[in-house]
Amino acid sequence: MSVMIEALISLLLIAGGIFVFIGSLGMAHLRDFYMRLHGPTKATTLGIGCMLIGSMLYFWSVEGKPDIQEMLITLFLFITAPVSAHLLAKSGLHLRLKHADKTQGKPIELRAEEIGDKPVPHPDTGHG
Amino acid sequence: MELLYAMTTGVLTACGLYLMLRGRTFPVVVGLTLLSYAVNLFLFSMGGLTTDGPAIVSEENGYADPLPQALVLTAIVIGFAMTAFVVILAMRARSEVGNDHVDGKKEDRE
Amino acid sequence: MLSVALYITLALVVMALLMNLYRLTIGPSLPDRVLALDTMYVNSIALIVLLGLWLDSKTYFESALLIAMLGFISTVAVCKYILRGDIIE
Amino acid sequence: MITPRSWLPTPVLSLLLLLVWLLLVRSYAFGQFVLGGSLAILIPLLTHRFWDARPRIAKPIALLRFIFRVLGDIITANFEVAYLIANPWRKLKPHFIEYPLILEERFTITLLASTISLTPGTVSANLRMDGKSLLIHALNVDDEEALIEQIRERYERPLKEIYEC
Amino acid sequence: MTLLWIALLPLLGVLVPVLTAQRGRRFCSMATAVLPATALVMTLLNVPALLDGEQLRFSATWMPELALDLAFRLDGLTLLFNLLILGIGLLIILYAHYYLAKDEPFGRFYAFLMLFMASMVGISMSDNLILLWLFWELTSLSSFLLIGFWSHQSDARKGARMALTVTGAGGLALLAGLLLLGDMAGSFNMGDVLASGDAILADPRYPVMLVLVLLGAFTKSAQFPFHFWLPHAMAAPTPVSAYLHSATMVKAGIFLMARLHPAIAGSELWSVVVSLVGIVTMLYGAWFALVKTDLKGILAFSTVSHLGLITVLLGIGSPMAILAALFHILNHATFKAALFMSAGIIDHEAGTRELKQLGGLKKAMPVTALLTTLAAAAMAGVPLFNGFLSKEMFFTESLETPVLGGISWLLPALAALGGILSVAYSLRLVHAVFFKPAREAPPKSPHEPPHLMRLPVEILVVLCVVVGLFPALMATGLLSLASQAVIGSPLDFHLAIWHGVNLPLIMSLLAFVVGIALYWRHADMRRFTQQFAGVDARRVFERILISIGYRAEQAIGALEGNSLQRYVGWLWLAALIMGAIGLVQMGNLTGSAGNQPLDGVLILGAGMLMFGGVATAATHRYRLISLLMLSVVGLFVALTFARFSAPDLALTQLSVEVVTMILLMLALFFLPQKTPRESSPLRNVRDMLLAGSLGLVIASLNYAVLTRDTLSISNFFVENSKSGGGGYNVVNVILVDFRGFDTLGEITVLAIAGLAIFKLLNRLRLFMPHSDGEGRVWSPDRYPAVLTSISMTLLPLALLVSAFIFLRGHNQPGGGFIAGLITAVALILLYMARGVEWAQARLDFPFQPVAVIGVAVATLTGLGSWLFGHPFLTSAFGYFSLPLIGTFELATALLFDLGVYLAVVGATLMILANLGKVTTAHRPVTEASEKETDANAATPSAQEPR
Amino acid sequence: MMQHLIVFPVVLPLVAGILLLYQRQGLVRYKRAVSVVATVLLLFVTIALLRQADSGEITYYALGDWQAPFGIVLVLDRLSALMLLVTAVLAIGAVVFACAGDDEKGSNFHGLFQWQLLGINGAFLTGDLFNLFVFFEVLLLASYALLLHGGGKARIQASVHYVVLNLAGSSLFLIAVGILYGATGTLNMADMAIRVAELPEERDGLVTAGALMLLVVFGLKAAILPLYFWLPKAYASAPAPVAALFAIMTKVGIYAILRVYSLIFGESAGGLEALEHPWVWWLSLATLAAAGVGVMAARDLRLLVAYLVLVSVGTLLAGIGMRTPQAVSALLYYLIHTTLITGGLFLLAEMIGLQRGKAGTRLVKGRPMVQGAALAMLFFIGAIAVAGVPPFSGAFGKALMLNAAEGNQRLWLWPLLLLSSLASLVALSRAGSTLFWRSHRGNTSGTALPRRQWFGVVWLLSAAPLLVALAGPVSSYTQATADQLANPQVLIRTLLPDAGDAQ
Ligand code: NA
Ligand code: NA
Repeated sequence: MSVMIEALISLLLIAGGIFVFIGSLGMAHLRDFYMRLHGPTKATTLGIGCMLIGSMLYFWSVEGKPDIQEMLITLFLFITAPVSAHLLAKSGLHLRLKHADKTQGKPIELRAEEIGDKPVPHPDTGHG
Repeated sequence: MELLYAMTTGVLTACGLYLMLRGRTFPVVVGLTLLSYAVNLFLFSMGGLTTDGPAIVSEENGYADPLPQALVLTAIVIGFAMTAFVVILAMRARSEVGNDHVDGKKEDRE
Repeated sequence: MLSVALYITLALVVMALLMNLYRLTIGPSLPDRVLALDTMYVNSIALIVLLGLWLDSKTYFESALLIAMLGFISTVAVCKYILRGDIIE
Repeated sequence: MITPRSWLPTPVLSLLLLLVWLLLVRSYAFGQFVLGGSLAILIPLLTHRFWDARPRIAKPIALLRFIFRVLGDIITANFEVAYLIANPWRKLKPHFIEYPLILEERFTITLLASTISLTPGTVSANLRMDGKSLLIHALNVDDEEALIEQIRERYERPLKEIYEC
Repeated sequence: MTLLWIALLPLLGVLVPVLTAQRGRRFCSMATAVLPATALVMTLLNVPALLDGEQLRFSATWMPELALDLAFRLDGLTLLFNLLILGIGLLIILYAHYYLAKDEPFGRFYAFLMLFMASMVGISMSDNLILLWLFWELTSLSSFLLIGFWSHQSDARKGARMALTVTGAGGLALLAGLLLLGDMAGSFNMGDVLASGDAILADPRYPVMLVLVLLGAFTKSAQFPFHFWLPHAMAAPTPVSAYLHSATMVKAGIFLMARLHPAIAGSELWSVVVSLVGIVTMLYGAWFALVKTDLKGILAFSTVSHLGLITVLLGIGSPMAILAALFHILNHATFKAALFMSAGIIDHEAGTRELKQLGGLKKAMPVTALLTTLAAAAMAGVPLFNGFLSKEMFFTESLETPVLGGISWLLPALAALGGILSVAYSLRLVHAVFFKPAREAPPKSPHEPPHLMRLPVEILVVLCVVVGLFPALMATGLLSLASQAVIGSPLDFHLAIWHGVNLPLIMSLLAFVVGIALYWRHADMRRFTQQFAGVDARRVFERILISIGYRAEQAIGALEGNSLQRYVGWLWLAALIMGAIGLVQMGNLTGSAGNQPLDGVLILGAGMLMFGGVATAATHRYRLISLLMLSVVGLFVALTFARFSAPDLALTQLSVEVVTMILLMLALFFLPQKTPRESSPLRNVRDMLLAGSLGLVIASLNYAVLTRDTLSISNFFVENSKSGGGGYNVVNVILVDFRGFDTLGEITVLAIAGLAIFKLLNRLRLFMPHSDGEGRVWSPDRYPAVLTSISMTLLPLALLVSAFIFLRGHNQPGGGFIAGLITAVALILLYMARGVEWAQARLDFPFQPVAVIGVAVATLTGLGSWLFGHPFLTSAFGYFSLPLIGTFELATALLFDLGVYLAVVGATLMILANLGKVTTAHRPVTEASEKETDANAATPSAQEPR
Repeated sequence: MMQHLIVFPVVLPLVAGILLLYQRQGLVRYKRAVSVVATVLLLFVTIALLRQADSGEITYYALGDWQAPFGIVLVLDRLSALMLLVTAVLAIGAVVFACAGDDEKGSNFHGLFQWQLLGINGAFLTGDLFNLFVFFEVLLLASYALLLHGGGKARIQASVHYVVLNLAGSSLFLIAVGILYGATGTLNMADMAIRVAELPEERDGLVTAGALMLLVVFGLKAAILPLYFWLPKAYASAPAPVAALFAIMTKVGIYAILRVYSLIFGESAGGLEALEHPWVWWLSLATLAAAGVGVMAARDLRLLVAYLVLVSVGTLLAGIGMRTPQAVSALLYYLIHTTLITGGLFLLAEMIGLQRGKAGTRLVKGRPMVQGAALAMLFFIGAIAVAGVPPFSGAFGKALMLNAAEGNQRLWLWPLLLLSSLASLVALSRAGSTLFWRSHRGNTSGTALPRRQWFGVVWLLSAAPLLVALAGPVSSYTQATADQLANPQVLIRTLLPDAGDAQ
C-alpha cells in the first residue's frame, strides 16, 4: 500500500471520527431538542460515510480489486438519516417540546390553543 | 478481560433477575429479555473468548469455538419465540383481569 | 500511520458514544433519548468498521449493514409509538 | 403474451438491484450476474404491488446533476454545522420556518424533505398532512426569506423538473 | 388348583349379580349364591385331606420384585374362617333377598357383598404377606361401599367415610408392618414367616413391626381406641352389619393376630399390649352396650366388647387361650349374626330400632322373640349355649395366666366384670324389646317376617344350641384343626359342658347374679352415665377432619401464596444455593489459562452493557425509557458478539433485538405506561440482594470457566465443516447439518409461538387509549408521508439483502434465520408505515401455512436422506458446473435453511402482523369468535388475523 | 425403514403436526382422523421400540449420520422406550377424549397436541444435553399454547405463572448447560460421563455448580418442593385432555433427573458421584408432605387431582433419592401407573364437571348426574388406584416403593408416603361421597356424555387393573431397566466405542 493511499485512508478515518464526534457533541450539548437533532442527522452521517469510504479504499488497496461494498451502507444511511430525523422532529413537535427562547418562528404545531382537542384522561393513570 | 466480561454478564444477569422479581408483567418481560441477553453472553463465552477468529474455514487465525455460537443462536431464536409469547400473554392477562399484576390482583399484599 | 489513525478515530468514536449515553440518560424528553439511541446505533457502525480495519477482515460488513437498517426501523417504531401509540394500525 | 411490462415492470429498479447485488457479493463472475439478474427481476415482481404509482423520471441527466449538487451541499453543510456545533462562542439563531411547497407528489416531497435535512443547517421537521407546506427547523438563520428562496431554487424546482415537469 | 378356585370363585361372583340383575331379584339372588356355595363345598371337600395332615398350598408367581405370589393355603384356621365367611355369607344373601326394599338396586348390593366375601376369603387363604394385605384393604373398600349403600343418608355417608379412614389408616400401618415382618423373616411367604418366629423376636425392629401390625389389626377389629367407627358403621343395611360388622370383617384383625401368632406373639410386649387393649375394649364396649338405646348400637358395642374378649385371649397367648379365642370367634359369629338379623327383622317390621319405641313385641312376633332370646342367651353366656363354653374358657385362662405380673389378679376381676355387663345388656336387649311394654308406639304395626327371611336366624340359633349342648361333637374337629394351625402343634383338649364346680363356674354364676341386678338398677345407671356429656365419635371425627382440611388450606395457602414473585424468588434462591455450592467446592476461582489484555473499546463496551442493564432495571417504572435502555444492552450484546468473532451471532442478535423492541412496544400500548411504586423498600432490598448474589455467582462461574482451558469437541466441526458439511461457515454448518436436529426443534418452537400467539389473540378485547400517558391525544397523522415513501423504497433493497444473507450463510456469516428476520422486519416496516389494511391487502396470503411449510421443508429435507439409506437429516452437497456460470455448490443444507427462512418469516409475521391487526382501532370485529372468523376466511374481505 | 424406527416418535408427530397445522381451517373430521391415526401409529411404533429395547441391547440413531459425541444421537434403551410407550398410551386417551369436542374450543388443537408429543418424545430420546433443552422448549411452548386452549380468565392467570417460571427455568437450563460445556467441553451425555470421570479435580466445583443448577431446572419441571407452586393451578385450569397429557410433563423432569444423574454422575464420577442425591431425597420428602397437605386442602376435584400428581412427584423423586436399582424399578412401575391414572382422572373430572352443571368440579353439593353410576364406578377405580389401595396398580407401586427403601430411608419415607396415602384416601372418599352421594334430591338433568370421552377415561383407567394383572412382566421390565441404568457403561460403550477404555 502506498503511503499516499495510507495517508488518504488515515485522513478519511480521522475526519470521519471528528464528524462523528461533533455530531454527538452537538446532540449532547445544544440547547433544545430541535437543535440537537442537527448534529446526528448531518455530521454523524457524513462521518460514518467518511469512515466507510476509508475502509473501502483500504480493502480495495489490500485486496487489489475494486470493492465498493461499503457504499451500500452509506447509501442506506443517506436514505434513512433524514427520515428518522424528520420523524423525531415530528415526535418532538407532537410532544410540544420547548424550544430555546431565542428561536424565531412559531409553528402551529407548538401553539396549543390551535390544536383544539382536549386531552382525554388516560386510562392508566389510576393503574389497573 | 475475562474478569471484565464475567462482571458484565454478572451485572446483566442480576438486573434481569431483579426485574423478574417485580410485580407487574411488563418489567418481568423486560427482565426476561435482559436475562436472556445475559445468558446468551454467558453461554457464548463458554468456549472461551477469541478476539480474531470467526469460525469461517480458511481464515488463517485461530478459530473461535463455533459450538457455543451455534448454541447461542438457537437460544436466541427460542428466547425470541418465548419473549413474543409472554409479551402477548401479558397483554391478554391484562385484558382478562383488568390489571397487569403478575398475580392478577390490584393491591400489593406486602 | 494507519494504526495511529485508527486509535485516534476509535477514541473519537468512543467519546461520541459516551456523549450519546449521556443524552440517553438525562433525556430530558423522550425524543431526546430516542435520538441518542439512534445516534448510538449509527456510531456503532463506526465501531464495526473500525473493528474490520483493525482485524483486517470484512466479516463484519453485514453487521454494519444490518445496524444501519435495523437501527432505522427501531427508531421509526419508537417515533410511531410516541406519535400514535399503536405502531401497527 | 409476455411483455417487458409484465415481467420487468421497473427496469431502473431492477438495474439498481443488480448493481447492489454485485456490490454485496463483491464478485463480478457471470454466475453472479445471472443470480443477481434473476433476483433483480424477481424482487420487483414480488414487490411491485407495494409500490404506489410513482412519478417517472423525466430527465435522468438532471437527476444526476441534482445528486452531485446535493452531495456537494452535504459536505459543505457538514463543515458549516460542525463549525456551528464545535464553536462555543458562536451565537446560534435557530428558526422555525414554514416552507410552502410547490411539489405535489408525495415521493418527490419526501426527496425534498430528505435533501433539506441533509443540507445546511436545516432539518425538515414536519410535513403537514395536507402536503402543502413543510415545517423546517434551521440551526442558524439570518434571513428566513433567503433560505426559502434558496431551497426553492436549489432543490425544489430541479426536483419538480426531474419528476413532474 | 382347588385352592385357587376357592379363592377366585367369590371374586368371580362379583360379576354374577351385575350380569343377572336384570332378570329379577329371585333369579339374581339364587345365581349369586351359587359360586360361594360351590366354594364352600370345595372347602369342605378338602377337610379329609386336612385331617390327614396334608399341607394344602397353591402358589403362582405374580410379582417377584415385590415378593408377591398368588399363594393360598388351606389350614385349620383358614377352614374355620372360610366356613364362617362362606356359610354366613350364604345366609346373608338369603336374608338380604327379603330385607332390601323393592326399588333398591339389589344387583349392586350383591356385587358389593360378593366383593367383600371374596376379599375376606382372600385374607383367610393368603399364603403371602403382601397378598394378605391386598385382600385386607379390599375389605375396607367393600365395607365402605356397603356402609354407604344408602348414600342419600348423611349417616351412611359419614359412617362409611369414617370406617374407611380408620381401617384404611390401619391398613397402611399394616402394610408397613408386613413389609418389615417380611424383611425380618427374609421372606413374604406365610410358611417361612411363621417358621421364623425366633429371628423375628430377636430383631431390633420387632417392636416397631409389632406396633404397626397391631395398628392394622386393632383398627379393623375395632379395638379401643379405634373402636369408634364401628357403631357408626351401623348406618349400613342390616345384612351388612350382621355380616361385616359382627361375623366376619371385624374378625379380620383377630384373624391376623391368630395367623401371625407363631411369628410375632412370643414377647412380653405382645402380651401386655394385646391383653390390655383387649380388656379395655371389652369393658368399654360392654358399658356402652348397656347404655345405648339403639338396637343396632347395642349390638355394635357388644360386638366391640366381644372382640375385646377374643383379643385378650390372644394376648394371653397360651394354647388353651388360643383355643378359647378360636372357639369364641365361632360362637360370636353365630349368635351375633343371628342377633343382627333379628334386629333387622324387628327394624324391618316395626320400622324402628329405637328401644323407646319398641316393647312387648313378644305378642306380635313370637318366633322372632324366641330366636332372639336364645341368641341373646348365648351372648350372655348362659349354660347350654355355645357362648357359655367359650366364656368359661376365658375365665379359666384369665385366672391361670400371669400376664400382668404383680397385678395379675386384675385380669380375672375385669373378666368377671365383663361377664356381668354382658349379662346385663343381653337381658336388657331381650326384655326391652319383647317383654317390657312399649313407651311409645312404633311407626309400623309389627308382625312376623316371611319365613324364609327368618330361616338364617333359625339356622344360626340352632347352631348356638347344638354347639352349646354337644361341643365335643360339633366343634372339636374344627377347633383342633384351627388351633393346630395357630399353635403349630396338635393340642390336646376336651370340650365339655361340665367341669365341676370351680372358680370359673363361680365367676359365671356371679356374673349372672350381678348382671341381673345391674339391669334391675338400670335406670340409676342411666342417670349416672348421663352426667357425662356424651361424646359423639362421629361428630368429633368430622370436626377433626374439617379442621384438618381448614388447616391444610391455610398451610398450603401460606406456603404457595399465589405469588409469582415468591415463586421466582424461590427459583433464584435455589439456583443461588446450588451455584454457591459449586463455587465453595472450587479451590481457586481463577484457573490456569491466561488473562487476555484489556483495551479501551472493551471497557467502553462492558461499561455500556453494565450501564444499560442497571439503567433498564432502575428505570423500570418508566416503561418506555426502560425499553430504550434495554435496546442499548441489545445493541452492545451484538457488538460484543462481533468483537469476539461471532458475526453470525451479531447479525442474529441485531435482528432479534429490533423485532423484540417492536413487539414490546406493540404490547406496551395496551399496558399501563408506568409501573406504580408498590413494593416496599424492604422487599426491593431483599430482591436486590437475591438478584445481586445470584448475579455474583453467575459472574464467578463465568470467570472460572473463562480462565480455564477449553476441552471442546469443536475441532471436529472446524475440520469437517468443509469436507463433511460443504460449508465454510462452521457455525452455519453446525446449525444446518451437525446439529440440524436442534434447528429443526428451534423452528418448530418458533412456529408454535406463532400458533400460540394466535390463540392468545383470539377474542382478545383491548382497550384502546385515546391519549398517551400524559393525556396528550395522539397525533392525527397516522401514516407520515415521508415514512410511507421511504418504506416502499427500502423493501426491495431489504429483500435483496435478505436473499444475499440467506445464500451466503453456508460459507459466510448469515443464513436462513437472519434472512428471515430481515424479510419480516422489512414487511413490518410496511405495516408500520402504511397500516394493516393496506399491507394486508397486498400480503393477501395467510401466514400460518408459510410457517408450517417452513417446518415442512426442513422436515422433508431431513426425510429425503431416507431415500438414500441415510439417517434423518443427513446432508448432501455437490459441485456442479454449467457453461458460462462455472462451478457452483448445491447443498441440501440450503434447502433446510430455506425451511428455516420460511418458518421465521411466517412465524414472525404471524406474531407481529396479527398483533398489529388485533390492536387496530377500526377493525370491524372485536369479539368475533374464531369460528365466525374461520367461516369468513373464505371471503376476500375477511378481517381475520393471519 | 426399521433402522429409522428410533426417530419415528419424533418424525411422526412432526409430520402429523405439519399436516394438521398447514391450514387453520379445515374439516374437523379430517383433523381428528389425522391426529388419532398418528397417535395410534405412534403407539405401534413405541410398542415395537419397547420390544426392541427389551432385548437388552442399547441402540442409537445418529442424526445426520454424525456420530456421537459430535452429532446429536437418539438413544433407545429400556428407559426411553418405556417413557415413549407411556406417553403414547396417555396420548391416545387424551386425543380421543378431545375429539369429543374439546378440540374445537380453540384453534389448532390437534396440531399443537402432536407437536407437544414431538417435544416430549424428543426429550425422552435424545442423548444430547442441549438437544434436551431444545425439546424442553418445544414441549413447553406447545404446553403453553394448549394450556390456553379455550381461553378463560383462570387459565390465563395460571398461564402467567406457569410461563414466567418456566421461562426463568429455561434461562437457568442454558446457564447450567453452559457451565457443563465449559467444564467438560462436550454436550453428549455419554461423552460427558467419560469426561467427568477423567476431569482434574480442580474442575469439580464447576461441574458441581452446573449439575446442581441443572437439578434446579429439572426440579422445576418435575415440580419438587420449593419449585412446584406453578403446578396445581396450571393443571387444574388446563382443558381436560391437555391436563391429561400434562400428567407426563412432570415425568419429563423426573426422567431427566434419572437419566442425567445416573449416566453422568454414576460410580465412575468419583467424588461427584450422586451429587444430586441428598437434595432429591430430602426435597422429595418435603414435596410429599406438602402434597399431602394440598390434597387435604383441595376443594375442587381438578385441584385435588393436581395435588395427587404432586404426591406422585414426591413419591417418584423419593425413588430417585434412594438411588438403588430396586428403588428405580419401583419408581418406574409407579410412574407408569401414576401417569396413566392421573391422566384418566383429569379426563374423568371433566366429565363429572360437565354432568354436574353449575357446580362443576367443585366439591359441593350438586345436582345428581345422568350417568352417575358409571361415572362413580370409574371414579372409584381411579381413586382406589391413585390412593394406592388394592386391588389396583397404585397399591403395588406404593408397596414396591416402600419395600425398596432401606435402613434409615424407611424412617422418613414410610411415614410420609403412608400419611400422604391416607390423606389421598380421606380426600378422595370425601370427594367421591360429595360428588356421587351427596347430590341434591330431584331429577337429574343434563345430557349423556359423548362416547369418545368414555373411551378416553376407560382407556387410561384400565391401566389400573392391567398393571396389576401384568405386574410380573411389567415389574421385571422395570427391574431390567433399573439394572440397565445402574450400569451406564454399556450405554457409553455403545455410543462411543472408541472411548470405552478410558474408564
Ligand atoms: Na439519523
Ligand atoms: Na395495531
